[in-house]
Amino acid sequence: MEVNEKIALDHGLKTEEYKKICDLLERTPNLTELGIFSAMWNEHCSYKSSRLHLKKLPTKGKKVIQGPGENAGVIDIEDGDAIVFKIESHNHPSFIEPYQGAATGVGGIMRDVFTMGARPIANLNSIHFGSPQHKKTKNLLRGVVHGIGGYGNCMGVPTIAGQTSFDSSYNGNILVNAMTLGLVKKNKIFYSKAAGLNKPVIYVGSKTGRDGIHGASMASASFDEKIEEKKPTVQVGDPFTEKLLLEACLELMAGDSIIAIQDMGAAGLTSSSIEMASKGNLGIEINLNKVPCRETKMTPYEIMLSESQERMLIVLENGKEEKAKKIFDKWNLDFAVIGKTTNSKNIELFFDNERVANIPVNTLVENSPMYNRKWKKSKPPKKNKIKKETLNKLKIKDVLKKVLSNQNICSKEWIWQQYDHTVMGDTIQKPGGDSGVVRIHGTNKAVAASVDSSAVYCWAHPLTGGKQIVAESWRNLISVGAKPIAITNCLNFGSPENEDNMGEFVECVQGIGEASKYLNFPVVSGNVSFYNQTKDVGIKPTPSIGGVGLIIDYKKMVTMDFKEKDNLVLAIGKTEGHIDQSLFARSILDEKNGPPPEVNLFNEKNNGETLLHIIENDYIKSAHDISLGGLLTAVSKMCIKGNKGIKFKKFKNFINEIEYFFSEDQGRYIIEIKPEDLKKVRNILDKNSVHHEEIGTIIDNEMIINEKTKVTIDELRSYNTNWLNEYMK
Amino acid sequence: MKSSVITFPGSNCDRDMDVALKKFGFKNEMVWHDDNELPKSDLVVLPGGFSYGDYLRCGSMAAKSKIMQSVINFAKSGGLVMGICNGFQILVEAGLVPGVLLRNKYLEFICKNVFVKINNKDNPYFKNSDKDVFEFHIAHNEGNYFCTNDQLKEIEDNNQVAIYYCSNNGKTEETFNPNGSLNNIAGIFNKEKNVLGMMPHPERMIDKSLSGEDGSLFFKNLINNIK
Amino acid sequence: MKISAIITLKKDVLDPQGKVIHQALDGMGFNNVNEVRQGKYFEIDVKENDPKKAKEIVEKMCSKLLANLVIENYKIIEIQ
Amino acid sequence: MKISAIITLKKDVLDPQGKVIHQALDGMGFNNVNEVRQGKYFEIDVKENDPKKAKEIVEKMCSKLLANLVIENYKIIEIQ
Ligand SMILES: Nc1ncnc2c1ncn2[C@@H]1O[C@H](COP(=O)(O)OP(=O)(O)O)[C@@H](O)[C@H]1O
Ligand SMILES: [Mg+2]
Repeated sequence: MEVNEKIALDHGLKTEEYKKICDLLERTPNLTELGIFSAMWNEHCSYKSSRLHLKKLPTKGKKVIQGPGENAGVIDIEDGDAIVFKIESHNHPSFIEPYQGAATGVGGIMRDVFTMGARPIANLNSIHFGSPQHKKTKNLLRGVVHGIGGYGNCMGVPTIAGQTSFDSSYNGNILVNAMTLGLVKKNKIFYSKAAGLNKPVIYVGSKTGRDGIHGASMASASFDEKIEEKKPTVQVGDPFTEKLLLEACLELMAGDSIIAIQDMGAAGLTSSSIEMASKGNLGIEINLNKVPCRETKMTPYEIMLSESQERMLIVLENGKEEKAKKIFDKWNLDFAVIGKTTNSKNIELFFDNERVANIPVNTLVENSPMYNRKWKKSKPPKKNKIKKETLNKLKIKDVLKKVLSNQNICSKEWIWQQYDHTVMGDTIQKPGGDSGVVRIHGTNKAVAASVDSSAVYCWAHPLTGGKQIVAESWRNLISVGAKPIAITNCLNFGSPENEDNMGEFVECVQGIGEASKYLNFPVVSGNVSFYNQTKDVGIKPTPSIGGVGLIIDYKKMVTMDFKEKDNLVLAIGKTEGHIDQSLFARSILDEKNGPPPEVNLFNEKNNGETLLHIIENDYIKSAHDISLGGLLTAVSKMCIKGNKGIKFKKFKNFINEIEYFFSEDQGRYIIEIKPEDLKKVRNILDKNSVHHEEIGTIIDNEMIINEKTKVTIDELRSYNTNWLNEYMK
Repeated sequence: MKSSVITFPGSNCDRDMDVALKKFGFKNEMVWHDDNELPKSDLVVLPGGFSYGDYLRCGSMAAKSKIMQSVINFAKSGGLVMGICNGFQILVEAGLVPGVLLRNKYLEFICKNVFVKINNKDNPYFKNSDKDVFEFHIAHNEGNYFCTNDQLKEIEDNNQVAIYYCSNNGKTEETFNPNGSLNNIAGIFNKEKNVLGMMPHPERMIDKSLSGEDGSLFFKNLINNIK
Repeated sequence: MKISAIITLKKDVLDPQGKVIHQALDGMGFNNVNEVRQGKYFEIDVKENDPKKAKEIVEKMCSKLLANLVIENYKIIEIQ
Repeated sequence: MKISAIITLKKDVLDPQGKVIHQALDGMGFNNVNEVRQGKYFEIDVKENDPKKAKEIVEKMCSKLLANLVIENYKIIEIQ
């Protein structure tokens, strides 16, 4: 087939982009070459709309071993150990086929981690669905949860934390973001940079089929009426093969045969081979007849663009082929020498003794398009004037019941009980807490991880929203006693070609950057997912932040369940009564306007670091950060988990009771301490100028809010746990 | 005491079991499914996981692997063989214990703590156990024990039920049945009681920082009984 | 009356189960196999005695629930 | 040649999947169902052109691996 502009447009390229390809090649590309360009230059692989802005993120730090640019980020956790981690989206495939879409998302992110030599030790996920009333929501939720569990459970990697939300803006475009942490020795990290001439290029794993051809382009195109036609591009995950691939790769990695290794993710063989060549400033030659294929008569085009899962590309040291093959044979996996590194600096493909493609690697990578898209700055919304009378009319108990049973606050046990969260025998904090925590096998250390997002805040004011999620991630780590180290981010937005959506992106990224810089919480990896929209309407901007922290002595880990009667409960950080954009305002007053709560980075840092210091001194019996749903929600969850009650003190604040209990001011935590430690704890807080107040005392089985209002813990629990169970029946 | 843990392709609790056995004094060896010979052992363990991806039927393909012939011979000669979770499914498929394990009643994977009541202490696994009710951890998709009426009668006549799902104080009622198992059965023996298959994972409960410590009691008791 | 439905994966869709079963059969000495594909089978007893109508009902069930048309095909194969 | 095998649960064996599917169908408004039973379906391509021999091979596969005869029955249903 002759390539022309129309075919280029059908491949999702723009007219100028097609011209640029012809100019760079000084000829018209053939179809295989065009396919390669379209895969490499689409949004998903080239980051053409986001690169300019991502550059501004802080990516360096004392603990950062590898920042963005590799398969995953790597941080130092001392004693020669390192954690490899990253988050990635699989939104569009999951909407089309929730089980397989979510499963292959989990499979993909695990490969990104073990391709660097790390054994995955924990999975997390951030999943967002449309309104519970929407007719598709229930099946999508069930399918996604089964898919995540189906893959992760089979791999034997515990899923230790996650996040789930419902919002009608996801009705036609759900979000599925998967995150994995892996453990590696600092001196045994593997990278994707090829080196040396005439080194064998090896294909291992599953065979190549016609899966997801154009999947990467699908991820870069928004949903429209024609979605049905895109169905056949869905891939089926094979977690069993991935488990074998993991073991085989780690076995090979234990030796010294590998020069470079790279998983085949989006754009399969194309992006993996080109990335390795590009990083090594080399050429690569592949004989496509050698690629193990599942179907007969696959064309070079199909082989190069297939997104079959569970495959890896390796550049080996010469003479190590036999040894490597033995390992893959043992694990019953395909192994083929398909090419070699060259000094041509081109990617050259051969098929049936003919050269079917010849492209300079730099044209695909360095010369890929980069856009400075138009974007609109958002205006800070005006504060709402909520009348005191409106608030005074409400009964606290009624509000509490509604808030605790709200779909975005209620217990997600129905979900995480379907994830194996205890396999590997090191999970010391299960899902349901502020962060999941796993021990580093055989040591006293543990790592904590959490994944967060707040689309509502980001939608109301992207800059503040961006800062807020980073701050929330930081708080979630501190609440379990972990020192925050670094984050990964998955940026889910609408179309970058829409100025409003692009504005949301730019400002969220700016917010994320400011907060992570201030908190010394650098970004080490991530992923951008644009075109999350139905027709012209984008989703609410939803950056997900995955934070990772270290606990030096796992025995000092903190949990959120109230521990002991007569202990004192303190609130750290000031409650100002910011109600706009709170869950209370949105779901009970049905008030959707106004600014999100302000994020004061000085307070965040100071409050968090001071709390960490108090934890290190063993004064904290339980802790929990205050987030969605405000102070009373936070305390309720601590009561439910600990099966203990609380008697609140009369509070001295000048604000209304409802504002006090349900506002979402940032930088706050609830802590439990022993009465005899009060003085010492206060001293530390005062010395660091951390605002705090004593809010109550732990009692047995009921929550006494004021003279008139009491709730039993069983009631609290039923408010909180019933919604999702009932909904999924 | 010597133990062997078999690794099948897709096993994923093999390391956890190795750690647990060693912690309580076993000299453990890992054995590859494709080997022909078992090393000399006092206990052979088929660990949990997803052998062969749980494809076809859980445990069906692992039951046909090379090493299983030696395991079967070992069991037939009275050797102790314990299958946990997927290991239980393999035992069933290999015909070493009666019955089958079907999909959980609500078709959902379940990962949580449960209580189990020991039904029979006249065997090396539970002899001398101080407790009658253990808090154990389960994590499975196919733990719904089923057998025919005739088989059930035989199992009961021979006192082959090892543990039942129950409440924290030992009530074996349907409410405490997590997966739809026949009569709340969570684990069974072969006739001779040297082979035990059970769904719960004691190896995930060997440290108070984990889901609990009743697994420690189980292993301590086990090694003392074998000595 | 009882109607059967067979659901199979579309041609180019990976069948991980079939693949592994193929390998297992091979290991057991059945080396004369080109390919194994696994599907699902349903036997549905519907309150309807007209074969044509019964088949129509089952067909609807297939397209609405039993089969995932993104990756699967179905056929109504037999009436007993 | 291609041989198909259908594996079904024996009559008195509990079928949790069939039961849940029955409930789901009911919830979708298919209230004319007496029972749903789920089984497995295999399409096996064997290197054997004699239908009788091919069927025999598949029958052996069923009895040795594909079916668990304690709870399942199989039948070789068709030759294409
Ligand atoms: N939002 C982001 N912030 C920081 N780094 C990012 C972001 N998005 C992508 N990156 C980095 O860009 C690189 C390429 O990402 P990606 O294409 O998602 O990787 P892969 O090819 O492994 O799927 C990775 O190193 C990733 O960490
Ligand atoms: Mg990658």
